[in-house]
Amino acid sequence: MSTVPVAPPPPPRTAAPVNYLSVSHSVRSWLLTADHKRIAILFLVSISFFFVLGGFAATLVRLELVTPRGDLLSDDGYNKAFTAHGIVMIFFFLIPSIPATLGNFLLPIMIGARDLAFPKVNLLSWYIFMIGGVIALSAMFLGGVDTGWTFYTPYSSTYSNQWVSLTVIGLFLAGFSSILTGLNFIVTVHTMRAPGMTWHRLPLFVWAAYATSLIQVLATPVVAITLLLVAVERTLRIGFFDPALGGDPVLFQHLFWFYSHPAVYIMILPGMGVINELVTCFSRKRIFGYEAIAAAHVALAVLGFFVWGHHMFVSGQSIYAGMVFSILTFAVAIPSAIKVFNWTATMFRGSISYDTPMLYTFGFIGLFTIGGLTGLPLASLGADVHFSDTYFVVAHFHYIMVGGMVLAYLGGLHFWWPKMTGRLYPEGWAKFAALVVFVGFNLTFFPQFLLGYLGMPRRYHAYPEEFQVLHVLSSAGASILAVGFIIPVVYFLWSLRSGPPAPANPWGAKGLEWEATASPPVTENFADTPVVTEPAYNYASEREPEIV
Amino acid sequence: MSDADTLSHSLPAASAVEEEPSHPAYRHQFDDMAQQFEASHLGMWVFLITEIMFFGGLFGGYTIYRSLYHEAFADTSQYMNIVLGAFNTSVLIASSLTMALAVHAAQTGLQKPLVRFLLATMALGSVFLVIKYFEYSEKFHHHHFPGPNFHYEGPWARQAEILFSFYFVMTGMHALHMVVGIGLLSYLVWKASKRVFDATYYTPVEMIGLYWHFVDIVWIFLFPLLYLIGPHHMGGHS
Amino acid sequence: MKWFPTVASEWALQWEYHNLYLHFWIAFFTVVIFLGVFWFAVKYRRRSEDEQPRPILGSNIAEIVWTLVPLLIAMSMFAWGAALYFEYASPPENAIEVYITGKQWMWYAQHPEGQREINELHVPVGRPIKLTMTSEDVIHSFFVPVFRLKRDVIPGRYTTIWFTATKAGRYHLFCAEYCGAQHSRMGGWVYVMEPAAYEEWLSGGAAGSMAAQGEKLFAQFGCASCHLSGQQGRCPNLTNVFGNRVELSGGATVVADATYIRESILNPAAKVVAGFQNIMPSFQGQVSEQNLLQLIAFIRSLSSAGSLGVPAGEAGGIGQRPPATPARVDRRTQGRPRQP
Amino acid sequence: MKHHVVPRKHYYLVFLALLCLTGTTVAANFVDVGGLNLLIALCIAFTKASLVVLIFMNVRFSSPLTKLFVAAGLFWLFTLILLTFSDYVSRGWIPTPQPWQESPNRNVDNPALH
Repeated sequence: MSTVPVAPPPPPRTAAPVNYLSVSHSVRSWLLTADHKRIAILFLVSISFFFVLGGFAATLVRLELVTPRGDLLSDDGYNKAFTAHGIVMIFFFLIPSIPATLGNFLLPIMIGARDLAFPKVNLLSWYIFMIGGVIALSAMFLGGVDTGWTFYTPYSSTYSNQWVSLTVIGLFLAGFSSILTGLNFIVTVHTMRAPGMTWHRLPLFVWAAYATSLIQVLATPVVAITLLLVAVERTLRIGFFDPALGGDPVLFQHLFWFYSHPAVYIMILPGMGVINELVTCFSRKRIFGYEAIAAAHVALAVLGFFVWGHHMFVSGQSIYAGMVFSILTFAVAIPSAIKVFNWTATMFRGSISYDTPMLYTFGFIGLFTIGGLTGLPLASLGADVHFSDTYFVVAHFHYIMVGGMVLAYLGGLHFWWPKMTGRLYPEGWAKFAALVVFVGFNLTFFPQFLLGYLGMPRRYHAYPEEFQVLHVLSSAGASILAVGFIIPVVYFLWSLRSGPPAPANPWGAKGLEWEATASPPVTENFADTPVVTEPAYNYASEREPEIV
Repeated sequence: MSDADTLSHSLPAASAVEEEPSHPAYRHQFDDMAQQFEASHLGMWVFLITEIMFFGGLFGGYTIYRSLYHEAFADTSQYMNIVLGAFNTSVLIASSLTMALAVHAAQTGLQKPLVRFLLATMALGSVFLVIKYFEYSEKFHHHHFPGPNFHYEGPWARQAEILFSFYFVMTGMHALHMVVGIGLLSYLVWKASKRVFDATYYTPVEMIGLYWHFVDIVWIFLFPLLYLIGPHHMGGHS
Repeated sequence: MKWFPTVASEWALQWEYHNLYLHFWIAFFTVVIFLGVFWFAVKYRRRSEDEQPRPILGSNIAEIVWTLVPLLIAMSMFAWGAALYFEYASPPENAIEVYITGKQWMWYAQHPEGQREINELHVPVGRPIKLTMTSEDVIHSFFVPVFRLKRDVIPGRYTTIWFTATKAGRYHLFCAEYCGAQHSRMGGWVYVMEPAAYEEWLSGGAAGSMAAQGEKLFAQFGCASCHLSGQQGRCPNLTNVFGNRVELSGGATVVADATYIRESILNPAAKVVAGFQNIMPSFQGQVSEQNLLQLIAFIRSLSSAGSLGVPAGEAGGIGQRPPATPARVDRRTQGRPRQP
Repeated sequence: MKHHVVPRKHYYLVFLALLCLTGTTVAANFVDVGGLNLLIALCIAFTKASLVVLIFMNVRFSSPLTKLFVAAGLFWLFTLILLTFSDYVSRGWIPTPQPWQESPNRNVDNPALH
């Protein structure tokens, strides 16, 4: 990195008395807003609602699994519960979580723009998301879906007699919401950066959001049409995937995973973006290896497209195709490894504080490391034969999705909460909650690795008794985890009313959102368009940087 | 090189920055009209890429089944009406031409030709849909619509049904895009008749033009892939 | 509570070694990262509010090292895993064949000698067993944890899996692919028996070999009247067809394997033998997957006698050895044999 | 505005070329050249599509960024089709996937096969 600061950062603007929250209070002004910050809040409220719903379904699943006999729910009820958990958490929480909330709020501010390129499209994205959500939920309340979130044919297309088509239409719409958000981000990053905000000065959160958007735009349409074909097959009895009608059920898996594997990166990449911001701020250090991390974000997005077949090693896929997918999957592990090493190295000789967001960062690095590494046995053709479709898989992706993504989301939410609301949260409670989440999470999901190794298949309503001890541990952990999620809800709500007012930059952080605008920001983000003169994360800017 | 000329040509656009933000179409989040146009242009292309992938899933499935059931598909495609298909291809190509000419008229600020070319495009698009309707009804009449009533004489009934499934879903999706396109064009006609577009601002014409050409391209692939599988024999089944 | 699942097949042992290797590296890198984070967090904790640590931009050497070293390790994992998988996908020639049919929510097993089981599978210790599997309805997955083996069971296709059990006992059999309401009840037991006990079990209560059952069906469905009449009139004679090349009308050839026979029963018009008109009705919906397997076993028994030097009495039974170099048949390219 | 105005003549020429290519692809379909038919049809379709993209859609005179996005879209489409297709093409190569599979015995004179 050759860019050396040439001028001190622009002086903070004086806080305008009217900010994006206080500019108007009517419900109408919220529902018709085109302000990216307000839309971010709309998304935040919506996905929190979906998170609660998905969490409720998870609670049912974990309660059921306390006993091996399957006596709390009927088998059908259990299947609907885990399907609801998967669909709601993936399509209505994880995929929109960071991009549509933190991304929507921060991306324009971070690059020095007044708004996203297409504010009305952004609002449309929220409405489509909500309509999709309402349709999917109504399917669940009308009777539910029992296909699992993967909708494997021919079960989903022929045999299931539940509300598959309605759910699929809901997901189809939610997919378009995701596409519109991604489209907006790509165009905004390309065309609306402030003067001096070169690609080499972009905060890495923006790089991550950009990489995520590429996946959203390129992969989501494929799952949209695939799910549509399932609905058409169900409705008209047309054969696309049903072997009784001449179709090939494995083709569905190809098309489905063409989206749903990259979708994993839609979920985790923005989390990685958040960690970049947190680890620098609370180590008070420039990020270690900016270019390497930026490249790793994009590499993950691109390579992530070529590995979908690793979900199909035992599904009758050709072993030669399996080998190609396996070697590419091992290759995709490398960009993730690079990032973890760089984050750790960023802490080296830093000045590390233990504020709540940093606690979540520690948690993220550790749990993402475990989650990522346990992906290796699933990438290995041989080892996957035993592990696929067992609790090992369940544990692995929850380490990525909850241990990684949700922790990053919570860390980011705490970090930017003062910016978004203009209020501080109670630090002591927040630290306690972070600890509870970490403990509860590990107690929930670590036993599931062992269960998978012992051969417990996933999506089992009743199970052999020898697995009970580990299931009880897991359910106990889940209850602790639930407490860990409830505490922040309580103190965040308290903070909205009674939290102490936040200064513009409570953390002493770098970045336009902290240095060039108030907390909360004004409607068009900046009084004047900021001019960027220094690289990202220019902490300790008066000291000469070194290259190890 | 003419490319380089064009690009360097575009730079003086900055001189217009001072006055343009007062243009009625200007949106507050942009610095100037040039940036606004660039964003719309890129946004449209990104949208078209999602459309490519949307149809891509169908083309992917089609490719697999065509390779699995090659002979059956070749046999079934005898039932596709190649004359109507070829005629419709020409109609769509003509509509692309009129669309390109409409954009040209907008770029050069010619108001009346703009409206006329837009209307011509709409008319050609409607002709396409009408012919498509006749093709569909012929297929319904012969029980070639997949589903419980499907009937196919010949050894490959089940495989034929798959081809007809792809035929109906792919051309149906395409026709849906045409209908949306005609709706967008009527919006353009309404705006153009109010003389909203001129040489400095014609973004919607250009964007909808891109969309229309994209729909044309989809058909350019659908025609050979659905109608021209395997060598046709004069006076085939239909 | 057991912490380590039983190792009950040769492949399971191989799998354990491979898994140990993978988990060694998992543990290694986890410890490295955890120690690194912990150590830095303690050592470089903020001691005063105005600390301004000197910026470090990065290190190309470090980036190269922590790109290449994990890449090499990952490639070693890939190579081992792929080698293991190749073994998993290549059944030995002298394997005992058992036929599995999955159905919501049951497993049916048929032994060539005629024994049939539901949700149970009896196999001997020390002999390679090859399972040929298909499904009546949705996708299932045949999973025996103690063998570390799993393979999806797909409607409309045959998939195979094989193992050599090493330890007698009774082990769980699971369905690992979600298949509907009673997915979790779709399981049973695999009984691994000492050879003597297995022979005893095998000889008890069989209703004729699979091929014999197939022969009955062959008569029952009226196939025999046309296909075995000896004259080459309306239908191809099925003697010595199985395993041989068949010329189709249209010029292509196909090797008459189980998939081809199955297709010809369900969709007779799809691949018609050269010189014949298709006059056979489709048996789609009239014949179950299990019956199909029996019919195929019968047609196979018509073929191997004599041509491969196998005693006629053993046709379709145990010990029928496929030739040393089985042909690699690519169904999609219509039967051109491929050499590996 | 930064925009290259293409002379109208170009549009008419492209239109004529597209019509000719449509005629060619239909005509080519009546000539049986085996597997080449598909190749010819696809080549013509790609030529037509390229003409539309480059001239009608003005990509020839668009920014490198637009060109990059167009290329990316095509690249991902091919990835989807090729990698999926690779599975189907190579499925039959598995060493011994078929049950009861035996090598064709060429020495046996089988009346049913001749």
